[in-house]
Amino acid sequence: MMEFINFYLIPGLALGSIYALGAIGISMIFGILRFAHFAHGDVMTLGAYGTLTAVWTLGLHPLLALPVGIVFAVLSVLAVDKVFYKPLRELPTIYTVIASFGVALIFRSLIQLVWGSQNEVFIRGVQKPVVLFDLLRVSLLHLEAIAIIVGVAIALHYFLSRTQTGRSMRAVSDNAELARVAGLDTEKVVRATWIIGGSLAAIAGVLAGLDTNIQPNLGWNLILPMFAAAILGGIGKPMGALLGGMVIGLVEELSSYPWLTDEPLINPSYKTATAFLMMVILLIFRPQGLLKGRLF
Amino acid sequence: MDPVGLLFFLVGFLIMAGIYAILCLALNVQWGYGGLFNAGIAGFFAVGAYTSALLTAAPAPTHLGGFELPVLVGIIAAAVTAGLTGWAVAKICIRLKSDYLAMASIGIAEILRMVIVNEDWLTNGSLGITNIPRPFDGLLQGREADILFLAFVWVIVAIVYLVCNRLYDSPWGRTLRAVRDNEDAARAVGKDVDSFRLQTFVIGAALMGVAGALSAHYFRFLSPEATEPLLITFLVWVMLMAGGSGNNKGAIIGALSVWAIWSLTEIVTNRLPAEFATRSSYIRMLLIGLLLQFVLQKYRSGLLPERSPGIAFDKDKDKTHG
Amino acid sequence: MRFGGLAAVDDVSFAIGKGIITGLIGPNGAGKTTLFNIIAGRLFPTSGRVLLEGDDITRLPPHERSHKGLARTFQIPHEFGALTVLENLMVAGDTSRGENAFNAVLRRGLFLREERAVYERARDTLDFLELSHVKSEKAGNLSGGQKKLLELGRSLMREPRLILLDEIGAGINRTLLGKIAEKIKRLNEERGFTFCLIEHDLDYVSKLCSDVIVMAQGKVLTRGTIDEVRHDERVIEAYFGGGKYEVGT
Amino acid sequence: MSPLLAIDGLTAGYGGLPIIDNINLLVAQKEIIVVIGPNGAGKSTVLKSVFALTSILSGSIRFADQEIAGIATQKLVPMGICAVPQTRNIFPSLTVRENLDIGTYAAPPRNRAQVEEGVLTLFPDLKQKLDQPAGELSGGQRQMVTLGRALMSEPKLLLLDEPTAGLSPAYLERIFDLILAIRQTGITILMVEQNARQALSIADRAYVLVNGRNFASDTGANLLANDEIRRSFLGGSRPS
Amino acid sequence: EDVKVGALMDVTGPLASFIPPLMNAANFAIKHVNDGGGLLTGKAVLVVGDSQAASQPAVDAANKLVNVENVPIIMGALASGSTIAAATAVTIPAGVVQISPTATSPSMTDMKDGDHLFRLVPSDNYQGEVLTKIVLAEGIKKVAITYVNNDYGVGIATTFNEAFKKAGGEVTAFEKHEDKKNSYRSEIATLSKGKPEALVVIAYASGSGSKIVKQAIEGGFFSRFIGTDGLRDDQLIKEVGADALKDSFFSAPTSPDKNDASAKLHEMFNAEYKEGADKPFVDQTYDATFLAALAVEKAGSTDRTKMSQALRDVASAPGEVIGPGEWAKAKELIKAGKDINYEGAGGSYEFDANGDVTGYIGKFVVDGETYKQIAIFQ
Ligand SMILES: Nc1ncnc2c1ncn2[C@@H]1O[C@H](COP(=O)(O)OP(=O)(O)OP(=O)(O)O)[C@@H](O)[C@H]1O
Ligand SMILES: Nc1ncnc2c1ncn2[C@@H]1O[C@H](COP(=O)(O)OP(=O)(O)OP(=O)(O)O)[C@@H](O)[C@H]1O
Ligand SMILES: [Mg+2]
Ligand SMILES: [Mg+2]
Repeated sequence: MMEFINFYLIPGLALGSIYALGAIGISMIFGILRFAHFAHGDVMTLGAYGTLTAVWTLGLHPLLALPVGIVFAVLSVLAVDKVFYKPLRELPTIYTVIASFGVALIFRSLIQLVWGSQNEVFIRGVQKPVVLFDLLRVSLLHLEAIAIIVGVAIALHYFLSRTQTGRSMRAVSDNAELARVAGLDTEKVVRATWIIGGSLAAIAGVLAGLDTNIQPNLGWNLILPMFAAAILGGIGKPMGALLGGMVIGLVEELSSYPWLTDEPLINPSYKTATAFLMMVILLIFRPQGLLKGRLF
Repeated sequence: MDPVGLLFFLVGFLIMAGIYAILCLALNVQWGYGGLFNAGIAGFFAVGAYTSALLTAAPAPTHLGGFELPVLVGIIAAAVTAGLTGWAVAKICIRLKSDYLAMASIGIAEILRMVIVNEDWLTNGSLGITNIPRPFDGLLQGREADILFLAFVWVIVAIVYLVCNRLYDSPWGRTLRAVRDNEDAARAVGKDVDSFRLQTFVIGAALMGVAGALSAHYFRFLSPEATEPLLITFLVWVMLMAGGSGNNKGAIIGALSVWAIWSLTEIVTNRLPAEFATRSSYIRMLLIGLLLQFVLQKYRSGLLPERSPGIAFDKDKDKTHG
Repeated sequence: MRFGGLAAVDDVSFAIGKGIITGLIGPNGAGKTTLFNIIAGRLFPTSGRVLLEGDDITRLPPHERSHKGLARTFQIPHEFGALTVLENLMVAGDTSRGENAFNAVLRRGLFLREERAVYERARDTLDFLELSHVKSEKAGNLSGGQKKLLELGRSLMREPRLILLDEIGAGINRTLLGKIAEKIKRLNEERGFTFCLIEHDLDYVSKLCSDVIVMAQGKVLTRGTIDEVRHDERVIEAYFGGGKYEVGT
Repeated sequence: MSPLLAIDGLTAGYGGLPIIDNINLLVAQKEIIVVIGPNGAGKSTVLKSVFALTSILSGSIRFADQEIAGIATQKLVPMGICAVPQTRNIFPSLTVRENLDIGTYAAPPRNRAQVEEGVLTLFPDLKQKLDQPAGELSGGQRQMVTLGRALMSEPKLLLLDEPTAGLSPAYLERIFDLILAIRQTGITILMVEQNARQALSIADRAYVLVNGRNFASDTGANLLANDEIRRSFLGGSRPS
Repeated sequence: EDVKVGALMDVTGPLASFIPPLMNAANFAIKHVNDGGGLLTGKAVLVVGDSQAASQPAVDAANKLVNVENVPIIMGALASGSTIAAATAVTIPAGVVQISPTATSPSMTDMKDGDHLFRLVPSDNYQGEVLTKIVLAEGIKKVAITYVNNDYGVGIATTFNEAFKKAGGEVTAFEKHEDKKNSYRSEIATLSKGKPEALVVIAYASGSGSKIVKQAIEGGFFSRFIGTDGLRDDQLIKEVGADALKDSFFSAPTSPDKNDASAKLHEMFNAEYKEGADKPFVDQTYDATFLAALAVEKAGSTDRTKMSQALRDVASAPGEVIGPGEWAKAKELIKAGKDINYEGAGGSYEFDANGDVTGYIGKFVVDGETYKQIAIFQ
């Protein structure tokens, strides 16, 4: 039982938090700008490297240096949006999807040019886990990740349903032209989307980097499960994406728990596949996503 | 530079471009005509590649098959298995709206990729399949044999192009575009929307399988990274959008030009001064990324935009915009 | 038909007479469009049956109903945006041979005659609807009213036995609407097409319909000739807003 | 008094192709101006041009003596212009209440609660749908939502593109009454209508557009009385 | 006239994080060539093609090297997959010799390559067998194995698994894992089931390897690890810390014990680039590049047809032994018509008829912030 909690459940939740943080941004961008942002993983990577630079130069703890990474990631996406995405706004969104794929390449190669392609770590050496009653044995980082995601969930819900910007976002997501006719500044809404999406991605990137290491493919390797999470939650529904991220993280880790026999239920080398299988099955039976109705 | 070398470079370049052209035409059937957002191209490509490889390669204890069948049989079988896979995928998720279909197809392609990597008995897993023949093997030796293969690939490109064009310029194609534009209305005028989408998906998938088979024969070697989505799925999408979706000529032009961007940039970055030597590959990727952006913004609806095929007997068709 | 807790169409039973033009009127939100959606197969009813000339078509998908001679227009235009206006009409024609992918590639001669016939009909329809000058325009670029005309044209192309017209008149210039009304009448008289139309313009309804069904809150309120229903107390209250502004709730 | 809205020699269209050509149109303070014409004549295009949704090739559009051709769409609402488009005019995934709310963001009304109260008295049908996504409404109900949204910001000039299309007779009457009533509160109205008879009967003046050009303009009553206009645009000479 | 030496490197793509030190290694060899008198009558110039660790880019890059850049010989590629694809589709038909520093796939052995394909590491079968000896010699009888599911991991792990069992050892678990995941905790939990004494990790340190070791220690499952050259990487120490690796040991191809080539190269390398000499495959990459240059020098021209014979000549005994960096000496000897025999940092490279080598495998332990070789096996 404790083994289940220590090595399957909590890591699953932590992994899920990382996916969720990325997926929220993907989902929001999808809702507002109507395109699948393939560079989102690389925004995570940028956040991680921005933070890393702050750790190196200022000697801060990664979580304290996080704001630097956030600002860096947000500025990058805002710039990219202005230069590359905005001119394509009037076209079918598939163009922007493709553009974002190009941006992903650009981000990655810039990272490799600036920081090189070796792995880096925030903190050297093994992190001592938190041991409680000799039973619970979890990494502090995982507890932090889970705490962050809970905080984000509450803040996001409040933001989307209670604030003017939040509602404007949904209006733009429904019908951008009408939103402009109604006097909403769609570009402002778009900026807000990037700021939120970029910040959450940067946080996710740093968490992922803390959990393992930092390298140029850090975020790119996570993009598919994050998309799966966004889909699972019903695209364009950030709260759904959050839930979807947790589900994907859990499914990946729990699928190899020995549920029935002594053997892992599913061979761990199919871990990723379980997440996708889950997504495909869900799409077939509940194409509108996990959550019914509106949970934007 | 050595002219003979350049010739052979061109041969190699055009073989790859031809394979991409087929993928691009296939995607054009699915997306350009049918509006089906298939983001799992790599999956069908892989199914085709493995089918043909297993059927035509020399027998080996490490994987299934090795039947040494003729290459043409392999390619046809590749079309069939990829088409069948497409049929199965379509049966499951053809009703999904575009972006959901995209994700479902990425998901299924990923699952296929994992099966290929993990099921050693079938595919020899990550070690891959070697000794895959080419058509007309033995007729010519050395790199001259590439010229034959080039011809073979482009004959197939031509056939695929013809088929796609005929499909497009027919009531079938018209109805398909109608289904793409508005499903409800298509149903209301008596079109079996699911059946049309299914047909499109299967045709596209089968053609993708053919491209996969050709690549396996070209490399004479096949391993799971052949299903790398970056190189198969995304690049093909870029090609189609750059070339002009809904336009078969555009699909081929897109394949050629984007593949040129992809491939030729290296020749340029290799000429950077020595200080950049270690970084030239990153610079190249950066350059590719920027060039893609340029093409997307400069040629907004593709190099050759979609055009209605027109109605053969509609004489006064130029009297538009009354 | 239920949406969540709301019964949008509730225990409705009626028959539409063959060869007759029936009007369906009622206040906004009465369930008229929903009812059309059920008849045309876009929505499946929670309970009840739909019969077309005696055949039970309740569970039939929309395209099969269309093959059985049922055509409909959409209240909010559903044009094929990237197709030209001409193509929009031709799609609706019967091109079953050319719609076979195999024929399309290998036996192209097979569907030429069929294409020609559909083309001619499409041209006639365009002329009639005063849309010929935009025939090569992408349908997505049409004005609101033109799209409505296109809706009508497309359903006429089906040569159906029963046509459901959902507020075809809203947004159509009244002069043109008058001509459309005449055409509908002619189709009805000469070709025996059956129509059922939803319309809020009662002048128009009275000109065309010998039989009027009034719906309110998902139910059939009454039925009769236009004059009968016009003077029905309940109709006046529910539809015309008997006392001013006391409609709906 | 100078006109509130003056369109002068306007040529505009989509993507460089002119649809309307040299259009002139004046709207004075507190007037009700109606635009009629055949389908595809360019009526919506004129309204969209005011709202910067077309490409303007030449001509000027002045609002309260200020040139507004070229001003971004979203800046017009705070200036006091509000529009109700002909199609796609609601936010389907927002609830009805939120749809109405959107109207207040760009130009907050002085007394929000009161304005909302007013809108709901006008459209009692919406009361029970307030928390339902607008996408689930019937055609006519959507029309109410979009009108409601426009009224929420207390505009000076209201542009209405076929506000009564799809509304039942009761509402038809009510909308026209409403238009007269809001004119009383000082709002100026420019509307496109196909329910032309009723519209002309409340119009101060009206314009007829044909093929993208000014065809005629006069007081509503005069146009109604004009036989040729009746025959060509109002559906024959049946008495209204 | 300058002479181009081709290099296929998986610069971008999944192996990107390995490449910087290897790129340095290749450049370092070229630098030695040029510092020592140049190649033929001019300077050696390294032309790199990015093979991206996948067949298609490998073929494309090889095509450019062979046909556009006209290189006489190619060093690379690194991954077996890209090496084989480039060879079968381009270099073999074009008659260009290709020397892979790292490809271990057994299927390369009996490929019909017309003596054009060489490699500097033994086919995986070999390291797996030697590792068995090393493990048993440590007194470890019961292990769990996890390996990354790519050509590298599968090859070595399979042979090790078989050899170890045959030699009487017990394997409690033999599981492959996906590269590129963030969490391997559930895998590790499963691996620890049969109470094995150590965990054999056949993976790259900069890929899944370090993550697995780190998470295994954090979870308290394993404290002793056995790795191969992929894991024997400074990266591992950087991520896990030297303390935690006290009891672990590693195998990697090395040069024969008399030869101090490796130590010498590492010293020079770190003097030049400050770090990275201990990264996996640095030795072999340097050696392969150096050998490629030697072959050209030996052939006396850039005539492609002479390369495979020349390569065999300079790499194999007999002949005067040449070590890393000794270009001037080698050039001198070749000029004098003497036979030379390159003994590299990563082995002595006596090619058999298939272009394969039997190498030496060293046993390494962590010493301070780096690795120390403590034994050599053949
Ligand atoms: N998808 C849906 N989900 C929930 N409620 C719906 C849905 N579609 C329609 N309704 C509700 O069902 C009722 C009937 O709608 P319907 O569209 O049939 O009205 P209608 O009679 O056509 O009105 P109108 O004349 O305004 O078009 C309305 O109250 C509407 O809000
Ligand atoms: N987005 C567009 N792109 C290109 N052409 C357009 C576009 N929108 C409208 N048009 C064309 O402009 C012309 C005028 O359209 P507009 O919508 O202004 O007509 P309208 O007078 O409002 O007609 P209706 O009464 O039918 O709404 C039409 O012929 C139409 O085809
Ligand atoms: Mg309706
Ligand atoms: Mg209009």
